[in-house]
Amino acid sequence: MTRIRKEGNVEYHFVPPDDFRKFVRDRKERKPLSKILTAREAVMKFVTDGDYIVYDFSSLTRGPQALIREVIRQKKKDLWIGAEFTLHESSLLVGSGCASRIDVGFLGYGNYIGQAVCKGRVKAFEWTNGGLAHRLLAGARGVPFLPTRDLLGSDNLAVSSAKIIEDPFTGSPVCLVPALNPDVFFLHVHQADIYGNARIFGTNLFALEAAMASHRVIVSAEEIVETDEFRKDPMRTTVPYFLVDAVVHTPFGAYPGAMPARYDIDLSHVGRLNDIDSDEKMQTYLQEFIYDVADHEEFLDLKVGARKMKELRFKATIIEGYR
Amino acid sequence: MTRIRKEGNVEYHFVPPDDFRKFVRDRKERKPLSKILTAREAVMKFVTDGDYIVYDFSSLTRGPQALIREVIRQKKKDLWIGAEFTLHESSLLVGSGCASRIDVGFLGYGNYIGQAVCKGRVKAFEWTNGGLAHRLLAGARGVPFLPTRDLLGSDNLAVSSAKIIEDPFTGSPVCLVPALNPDVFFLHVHQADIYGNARIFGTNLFALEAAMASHRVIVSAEEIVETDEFRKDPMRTTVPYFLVDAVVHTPFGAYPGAMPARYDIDLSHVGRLNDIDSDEKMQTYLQEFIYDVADHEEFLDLKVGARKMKELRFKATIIEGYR
Amino acid sequence: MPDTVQFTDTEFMIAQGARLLENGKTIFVGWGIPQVVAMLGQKLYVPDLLQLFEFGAIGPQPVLPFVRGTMGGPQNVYRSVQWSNMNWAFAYSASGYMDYGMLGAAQIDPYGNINSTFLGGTFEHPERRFPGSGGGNQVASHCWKTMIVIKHEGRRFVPKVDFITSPGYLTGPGARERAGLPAETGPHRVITSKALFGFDETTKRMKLLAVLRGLSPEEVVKEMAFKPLIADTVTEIPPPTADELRVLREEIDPSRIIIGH
Amino acid sequence: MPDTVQFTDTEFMIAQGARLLENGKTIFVGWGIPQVVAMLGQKLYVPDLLQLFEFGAIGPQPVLPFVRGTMGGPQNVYRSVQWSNMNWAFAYSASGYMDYGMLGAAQIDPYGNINSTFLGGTFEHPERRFPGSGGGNQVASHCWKTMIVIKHEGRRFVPKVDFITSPGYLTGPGARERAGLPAETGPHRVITSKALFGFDETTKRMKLLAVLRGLSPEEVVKEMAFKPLIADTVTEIPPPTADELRVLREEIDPSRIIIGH
Repeated sequence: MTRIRKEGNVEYHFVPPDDFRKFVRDRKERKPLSKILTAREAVMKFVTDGDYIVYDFSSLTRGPQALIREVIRQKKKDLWIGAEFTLHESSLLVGSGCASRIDVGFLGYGNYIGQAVCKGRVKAFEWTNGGLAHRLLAGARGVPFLPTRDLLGSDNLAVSSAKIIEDPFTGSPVCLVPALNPDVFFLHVHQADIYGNARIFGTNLFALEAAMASHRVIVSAEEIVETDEFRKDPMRTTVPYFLVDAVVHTPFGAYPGAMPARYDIDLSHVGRLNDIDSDEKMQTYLQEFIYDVADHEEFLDLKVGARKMKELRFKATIIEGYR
Repeated sequence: MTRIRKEGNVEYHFVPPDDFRKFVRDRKERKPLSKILTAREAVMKFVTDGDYIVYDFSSLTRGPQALIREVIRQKKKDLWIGAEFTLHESSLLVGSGCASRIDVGFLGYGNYIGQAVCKGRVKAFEWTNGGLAHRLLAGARGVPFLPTRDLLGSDNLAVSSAKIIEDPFTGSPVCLVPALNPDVFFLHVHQADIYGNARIFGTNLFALEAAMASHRVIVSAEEIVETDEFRKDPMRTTVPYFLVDAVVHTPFGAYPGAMPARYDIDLSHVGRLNDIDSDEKMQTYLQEFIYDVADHEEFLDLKVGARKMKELRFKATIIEGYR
Repeated sequence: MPDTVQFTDTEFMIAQGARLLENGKTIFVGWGIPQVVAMLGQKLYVPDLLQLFEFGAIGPQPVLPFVRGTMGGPQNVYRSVQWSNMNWAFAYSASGYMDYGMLGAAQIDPYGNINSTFLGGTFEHPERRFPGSGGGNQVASHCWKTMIVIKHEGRRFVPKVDFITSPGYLTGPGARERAGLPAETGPHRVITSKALFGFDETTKRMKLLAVLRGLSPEEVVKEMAFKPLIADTVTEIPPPTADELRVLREEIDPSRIIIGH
Repeated sequence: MPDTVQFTDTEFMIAQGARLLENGKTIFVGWGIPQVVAMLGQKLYVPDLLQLFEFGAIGPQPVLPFVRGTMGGPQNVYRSVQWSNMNWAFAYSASGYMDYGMLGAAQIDPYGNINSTFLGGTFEHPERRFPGSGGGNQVASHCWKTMIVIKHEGRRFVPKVDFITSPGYLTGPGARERAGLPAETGPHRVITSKALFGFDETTKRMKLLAVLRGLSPEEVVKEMAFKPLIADTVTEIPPPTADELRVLREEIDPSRIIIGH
């Protein structure tokens, strides 16, 4: 056995590379078939109680907020969140009773989520943002771990399951983080085609890594475009179609966050989220904005409205770089 | 010590991550200063006898051929080549007496280079294309190694210095390849600014990895453009300026290879390269096309000519995707 | 009569290979003949084959005719669904997304181990030296099913290769897994200029499955330096069809750089 | 008289931080106050500072005013030299390209170890829970010199942090290297609302370097739960200048979301 100098010893989500490979072989479609589904269908079909989920970017910028609301609407249970760069998502998923474990990352923003940890509502593990990014890269590269020169010396190690070994090339301690192969990855993009080719304009956290590393990938897209758009400019493709399981056409899918070059953040709605500091306020919010509406379209009609959407579009004046 | 199940035991180029980091701290410029140099100046300043060099893409497509000819013209000695996806470069660098070691990759194309190995003119090590790509990624990520699930079971292991350990997460054997931090990286691009921001249109081998992992980066560019061009479309930036040490304005710098969307391959000149199967023919070629001309511009005037360049430009009609 | 049509060894290998491709699957394509196999297949049989190249072209629809030396050039990477780089290309294969890999070889043994590094002498002082792995080692390690295209010359089929560049079943059943290679992967078909081989489920040794129409199993096997297993029923492979030859000669390789004369 | 100008603790921390930035260097910028420090610095003192954010913005020139909540949004990543992702962002820092890192903290100890995870109780049952590392652990591990911005409140300066989220000098000289962290890195400055600290070369313990004009070293130190070293000459830090306050209040944060009232 490889000698391990130090290791964390808590639960961690790990799928041996060979098991993930077999899933990919047997259950991921390579044929260019239409994967257009509604959010309801996609979440029903591909999100199961107990799943480990990740999502790209935050509730304030290009986050898959409509998909997350759909998960809450369907009252999924016992989810484990890979909360890299998370803001309000973790509060909502924990407050709604959907999530019971969080790999931190960044635990979340607002007054609710820290209290939820203190109250033991949700169990936290400390991988750090970089650690989760490395873990997803390992998952995408089909290797069981990646070495890093961080986590070392900190207390995160004991509450994650990273390990420290001696690097056989230099003899120095190096940290190994295990691959992460989530059950589901949610990605909200500017454009997708019906097969799942998808592109983001702007930066991303781990879009391609997580799409390759995840068992199921649900893409929600502001626009559905011809496949030709991808083939004409293949450098712009963030995720190719054969990684994707469902494509959900979701205008304003990042609301209340911003979709760069499409619409701005709705600070008043974000204020509502920030104000949630009790279970009562949480339940009020969930009822009003999630349970009381049938789907994202009804949400837009009843809770946002055309005037507000027009106003948010009006403010998204920076388009340089986003096309 | 980490238990090693099996390891190669030949020379390999390795710079401990801390040493590379110190070089980056002390000797890489972060200020946006003009780095415009001639090829002669850049190679004189940044390529030293004994250096380990890598380059992106091949002698037939977007290779830094003008820079490689300049290395040969300056009669650098004892170079060690990281020959990932190499075609004629290795023949020329070995035939000219510049290179004495090759990390293979792909040894090269044409009749000359295999004979050179048989004659003991150059020493080969077998890392495979993927192994070299992984090594550069490790070098870029500041870690001493990366794990892979290849090289395993093959004979490359004994003639590289990869190691096999037991993965501490699964117990299975996994291959570790050491980081590669070359001395010099040559990259030929479509566009650069004077500070070194550089972009390629099309695919690449390891452009960003190698730029981050290398001590010195020499970019040759078909066009020099305003920095604004990069800031207006930051997703298109292949390599940011602070990784780059020299920018050489080099129209037709990939000749006789093609520069996608700019000019086509010169198959007649490539035929000359393919025909080299003896030292005599090699010396004749080197004399005629490299030693006999003062620089790349004289090469274009005397050995290529405006008519040929016009013809090659004429043939480069596929521009979709390359802008 | 179509059988009287002349064709080259290479044309036959390419046509055979093209027929074996599976529509709606992914394939990691090696340099040279495998490229042409994929082109012919995509043109005639498997429009939804997704080709992947090690230099980062994912799903191209190459422009015909094929021009030698443009691996990575605009014709070769035309209309890809994604342009990327080598580390990502091998990530796709390492994490299991590549159903097939297709490679050439200088030498092969009964377990499908491939040598493309050297012949004769020692590694340090070989008699003949080839380009080495390129990305072949990764393709043969990661892809679910590796197909090898090789000329049917006796000296290429040896009991033990001089050097394992790209792993087949190594020393037999379970050896890949013991070495740490991804489970349930390995050589799947060997496509030669005279025959088609598979690998026995139990012994993992090469097995003759089919021969070019007009040849007997004995003729095919006699020149090989090891004796392959022989399938209970050895089937017949039709020679290249008129369609295959027309596409190869007129559309893909009119200057006959690859297919020969 | 400028000294009679009113300013908030946060304004002073930001102004102090901005003055400490080095032109023509690179900085890995954490969330919140560090973003504003970098903006103010770039505007007034260090036009050629290269900012890098963990979500993949390399070298942005943020649009003013600063809008809360747009980390990663178009204003924040405006006119970057490169848009990338988190793994690449941390590759830049891991391989040594980031001269400085700048982070906030909930709690800090004499060796500059940072806690941003929890206070009181145990990890499983904390009394107060914070967001945790984010990318702070990587920034503090990889960057050459880490600067920490923290309010000068006694309870934040403790002999031992409840949890080391991001490593300082750990237990003292040599401890980072023994842990395997990159050599010659570590905390460089601690910027508070009353003072500026460095770290002693030999002992790696926090050392008071300067205090806000009008305060004495004793006043600054008395409320801290550990006694820092005191420099032989403790210098004076001028309060925010009119220019700094104008840019902060009029250009960067007119709604005073960060700088407060």
